[in-house]
Amino acid sequence: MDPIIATFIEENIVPNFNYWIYVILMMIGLYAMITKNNLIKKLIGMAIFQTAIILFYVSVGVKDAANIPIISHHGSEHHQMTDLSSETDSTKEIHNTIDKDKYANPLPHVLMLTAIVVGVSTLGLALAISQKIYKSFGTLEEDEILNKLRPGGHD
Amino acid sequence: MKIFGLIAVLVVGALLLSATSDFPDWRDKDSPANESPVSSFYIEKTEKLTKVPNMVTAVLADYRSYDTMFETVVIFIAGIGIIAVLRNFDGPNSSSIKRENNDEGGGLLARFTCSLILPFIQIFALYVVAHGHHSPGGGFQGGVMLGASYILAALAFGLSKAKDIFSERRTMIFAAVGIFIYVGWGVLCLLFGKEFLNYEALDPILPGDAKMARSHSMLIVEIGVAFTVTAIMFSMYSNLSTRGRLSKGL
Amino acid sequence: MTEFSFIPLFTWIVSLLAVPGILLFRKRPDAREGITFLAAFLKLGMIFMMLPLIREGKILCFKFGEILPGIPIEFRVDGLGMLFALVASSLWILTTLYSLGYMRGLKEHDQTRFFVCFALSLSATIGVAFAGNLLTLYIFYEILSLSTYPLVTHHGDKEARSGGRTYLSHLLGTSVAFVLPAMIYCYWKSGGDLNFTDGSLLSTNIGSDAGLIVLLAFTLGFAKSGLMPFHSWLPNAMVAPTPVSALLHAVAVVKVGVFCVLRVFTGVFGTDLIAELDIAAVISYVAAFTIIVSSLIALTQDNLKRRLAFSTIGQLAYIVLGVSFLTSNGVTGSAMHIATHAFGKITLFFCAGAIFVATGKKYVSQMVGLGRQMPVTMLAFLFGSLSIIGLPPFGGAWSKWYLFLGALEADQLAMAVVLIISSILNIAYLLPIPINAFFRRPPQEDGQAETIEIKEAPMACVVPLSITAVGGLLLFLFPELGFELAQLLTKK
Amino acid sequence: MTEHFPVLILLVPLFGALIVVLLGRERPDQCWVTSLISLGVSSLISFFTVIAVLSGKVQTLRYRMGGWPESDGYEVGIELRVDILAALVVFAVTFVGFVNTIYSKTRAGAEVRGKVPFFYALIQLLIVGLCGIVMTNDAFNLYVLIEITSLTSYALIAMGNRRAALSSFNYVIMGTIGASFYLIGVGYLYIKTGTLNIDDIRMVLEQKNLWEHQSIIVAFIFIMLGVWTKMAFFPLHGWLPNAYAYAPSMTGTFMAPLMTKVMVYVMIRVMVWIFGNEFVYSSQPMWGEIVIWMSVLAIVAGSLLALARTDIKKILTYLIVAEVGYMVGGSWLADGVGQAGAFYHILSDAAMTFCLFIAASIIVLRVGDSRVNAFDGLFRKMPLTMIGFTVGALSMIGLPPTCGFFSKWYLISAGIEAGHWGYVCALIFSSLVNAVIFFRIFERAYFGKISGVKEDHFPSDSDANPDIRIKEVPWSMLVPLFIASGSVLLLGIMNRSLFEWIQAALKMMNT
Repeated sequence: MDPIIATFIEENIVPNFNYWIYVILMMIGLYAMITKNNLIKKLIGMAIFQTAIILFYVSVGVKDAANIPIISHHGSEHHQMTDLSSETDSTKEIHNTIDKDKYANPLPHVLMLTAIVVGVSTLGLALAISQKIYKSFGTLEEDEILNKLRPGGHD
Repeated sequence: MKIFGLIAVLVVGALLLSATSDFPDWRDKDSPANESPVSSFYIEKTEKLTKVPNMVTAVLADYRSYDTMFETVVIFIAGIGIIAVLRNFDGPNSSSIKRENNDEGGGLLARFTCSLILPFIQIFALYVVAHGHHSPGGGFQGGVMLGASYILAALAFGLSKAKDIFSERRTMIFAAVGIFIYVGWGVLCLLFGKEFLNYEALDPILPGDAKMARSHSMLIVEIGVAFTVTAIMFSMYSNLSTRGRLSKGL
Repeated sequence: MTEFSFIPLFTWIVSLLAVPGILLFRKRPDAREGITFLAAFLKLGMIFMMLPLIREGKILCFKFGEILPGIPIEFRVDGLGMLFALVASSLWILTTLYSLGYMRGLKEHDQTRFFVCFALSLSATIGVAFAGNLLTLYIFYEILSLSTYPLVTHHGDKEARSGGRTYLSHLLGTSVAFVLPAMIYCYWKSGGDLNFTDGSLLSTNIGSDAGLIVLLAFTLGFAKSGLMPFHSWLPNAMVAPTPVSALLHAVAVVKVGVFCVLRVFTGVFGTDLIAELDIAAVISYVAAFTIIVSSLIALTQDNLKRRLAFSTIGQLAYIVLGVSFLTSNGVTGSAMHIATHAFGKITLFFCAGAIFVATGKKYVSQMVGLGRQMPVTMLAFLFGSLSIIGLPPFGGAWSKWYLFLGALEADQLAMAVVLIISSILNIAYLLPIPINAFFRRPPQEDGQAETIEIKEAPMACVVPLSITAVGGLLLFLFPELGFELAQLLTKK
Repeated sequence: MTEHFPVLILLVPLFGALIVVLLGRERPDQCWVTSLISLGVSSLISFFTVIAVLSGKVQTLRYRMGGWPESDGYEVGIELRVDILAALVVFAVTFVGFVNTIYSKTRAGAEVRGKVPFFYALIQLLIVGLCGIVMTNDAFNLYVLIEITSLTSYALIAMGNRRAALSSFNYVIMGTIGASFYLIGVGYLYIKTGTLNIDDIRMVLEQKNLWEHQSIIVAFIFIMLGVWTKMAFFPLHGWLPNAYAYAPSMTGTFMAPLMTKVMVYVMIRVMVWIFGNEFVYSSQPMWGEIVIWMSVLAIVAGSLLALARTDIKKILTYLIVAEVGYMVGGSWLADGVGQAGAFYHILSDAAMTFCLFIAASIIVLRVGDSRVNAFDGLFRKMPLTMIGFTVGALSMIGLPPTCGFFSKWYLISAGIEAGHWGYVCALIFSSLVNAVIFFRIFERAYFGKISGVKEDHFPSDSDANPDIRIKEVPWSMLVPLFIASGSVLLLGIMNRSLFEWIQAALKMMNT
């Protein structure tokens, strides 16, 4: 392989491959939304598009060697960890300190929970609208619909 | 048009990728997002301040509960929006239209299996709702499961049967009541003299101390969410699957 | 000097208050016209109340509400405004009388609307005359355009509609396209001020190029002045009933146009600044071109009102030309010309209307020999023509004289020549009408007896036109008031 | 009590929507009353909020949801922030909502028969969303609220005829792209700053001096693209005209004046609060130039497209596209007069669009034809409606003393100050085109043939023909029209103080 490309991949894509994947997915979705003729295909594109963004956000919150952001009550794992890391602290604080590197960033998860809900709602509503379109035009192909509108000119 | 779209998409993609060059590496625990005081606060202080070990739930239902309230409203909007778009109340014979789908549900095997597993699904869903602050879960997840159980029932026993249990009217009431619980709980905090959704205000009427009040309130709020989500999920399914021609009115 | 007073406001508002009255009595024409008269006389009375104060060199001022930062709606009565208001409101009375005869004589429709719009236009005219800053001026200018539109299109037929379209598109279009940005530019350049108070609003920090553009934008933008590229609204507006043409398109509207130009020259720029920037020549050329070309066009028009309209365009350009000399004589001549031309031209229009009411004739070629049938009217027409041409003993002589002096003073010989040529052209297109009327016999129609009876228009028409004709004469004999007011403008 | 106003403004219509849904089926007639009351209360509260914010005691109302204090200088919860700008826009939104509800009294039953409760629920939720957008100080919360307004408006538009459904679908696609672009932009900001609170984002950007970073620039571009899509800025305007023209009339009358304007507000807010004037105007001088020329294009194209239409609602919708160009161009000219002028135009454009849309809807309803021909002789048939229409139209053209004149004044002076003559010319061009459009209509309305009466012969005003006069609509539509046209004039008269407040608030934001 060409060394330039190889270094490019090495330096840009590999450490940030999550971003590359999300951008590519997003482009697929966006392309479908813009160019597809069938309304349902557009909606599929929309779903891909929104999912790509969700992927992006979630990948932001990932940390090396971190767990899900739920503080575990079982086992004394994290207490031991903090005992070791902050020996000089007073005992009271030791009991309460939580090593933040042990847990993934919770905020993106929350945000994406919202985004998922929004996505579902949009999709549902859009499906309803396309059903209404199908009911009144008898087709879901955009060009056919436009053709049907043209000769009458009014509606 | 296609070329045009392709160019636009490529430009967008290139722009987005160009920005990744100065992004922190993936999984970097010292990235600004991960080490920012906000997320550290969530991780380190949540349990102390709210007695809830599941930070996601705490952030969702307490720190950013205002967001979540609107999230529930979004679901609600989708539910009534679908009805508003699809339903044709003044159609020529809206009430007399015969259901065109073969609404007999699945075969014997499907019915039998479903009648076996549905209770478990529902109990599990309730558990997910109720145990949201300690383990993965919460109102949305549980609500979706509960909604799915009704959808499964509709698939197995026919929509009309499912509707007998969970009629359109009832779904709307459930959905509205869910939000009512959520917002009402927030307003209750107002009435107790603190900010909207400041659960600490409810300490006098809830067991435990002010921090426990937050924990309890989260549960209540999540129940509200679950109500709405359950109802709307089922309503979405029943409306979309019948193209808005539900024979039994609201 | 400047004195706060409510009289300008009352003067302005009295014709506005007439509107509900007119509407109230729409079912009773006599009461309706009574209200118009009442308002007109009140207005004139109040102007006379202010007159002595103004002659002492005082400036009456009334302002309310700051509508933009630093700019209130401001009335400010100075000599020029007084002169204009005096002319407009005194002629309003006569025109009301005249329209009474004209409208009833022709049994016109929608007379209420007519009188309402007339009163509104008069208010707007007074508003312009008393405007104390550019924004107030602009607002009333636009109101005038809008309120005269229903008058121009009064007949509502196709011709009237197309005339109205030209009318509005020219007047509104130019004011929005040119005046508004120029005004905002001034506002910005002067640091948030648009008042006319002292000589120059703009200071010398405006460049010569920018100054020229702004000046041109103002001069052409106030298209009511009828300067050449944007003149065609005026002939087209002649579809209006004659009283409208008479008061509005010989006096109020067009004079508002030149009045605005005068204000821009004296109030916004100041003649000194214009002289310093050396940008008046372009305006002179435009005006001179307008004078000659419009006179030539007037020669070819057979429709009397259209001929008068083109004559008006030329005469208005005199005023602009006079200002652009930047000499005190020129400015005095211009200010005087506002008054003298008003009296002359309104007479001519009244005559044209009277002829139409009495005989239904609109074209110059039909009016041969009309003098025996309508001697009073045609005599008035002669008076008016002479005043417009600028021959003694009529008022027009004074203003032309000063304009001529101004041209010489400014060393603009070419412009003096233009004035002479145009006077000759004036003679050529105006005088043949009364001469033919008096000295030639009407073309004989078969089997018609030669007996011609005197058949004048209704008295309500004849009286005003006689008064204005005599007024032209009086302006020659007693011009002092006009001079005094005009010179208030030039002396600092 | 004052400190709770921001949240009360939202909660009242929210409860209103729930009550409407719960009670709606049994008593559809109560829906109107319920939403009238809830929006009335809400607009009353927002009016008091305006007063409270102006009164000097509170310049900026901050409201921490859930009472979470800041930690280490960062907000951990969601915060509402109401300054005079937000208060004014919120008041505009709730008030238009309230007045529009009056208008919908008879129309809702006729146009969305059987779905009246849903209509009222959705429109109240839309108002909740719009107010929330204006008041929130959290970038992600803004996204959620944008989606609330989007979803409600998809549904509201799609409740119309089949053309409406089709345009609503296009709106779904464009709206989702726009909102998602905004979300991407916020995501990029979050990656670099680690916070979502708008003030904190600004603070981190300043502290770490991130202005030069490519990701921040891209974030800015995407937020702008997203917002532009939602506000129908010219090349992205495709969804708007059909959506607003074919929606049920009382939906159009509400959405046309507000949706685009609120997004313009969001744009100004993002520009001023998150990124700051220095970044927007100075760091990349090319941007301003490009955007202003785009807005010039938007103004010219919007005006010409409007000129080419014969359908009154289409004309108005294309004029909205042009007006959006005004505001985008104005706010990009420079800080100071341009921004404040654009902001003042938000209010004045809302008022005049509202006025024109109500008048047009009334006319289309009465005449049964939305083409311009329908205006023939309307000054005699429906004088009151036409007076309202005239006020709105004069404001569109920009004649004093309507508010359209003053906003144009500020925008043009901003253009002159910035030396951007292309923008000035575009504004004037659009005024002229508007004049042509509306005077064409006036002429028809004024002279046009009334059926059965020959041209050139009107009945004189003394003998009013009884059957041409019966066409005026009921009070429930005329009152809103007059409130709208009255506010067009009121905004014009009050322009100076409004403008000063706006300038002061913008200055405060920048320091």
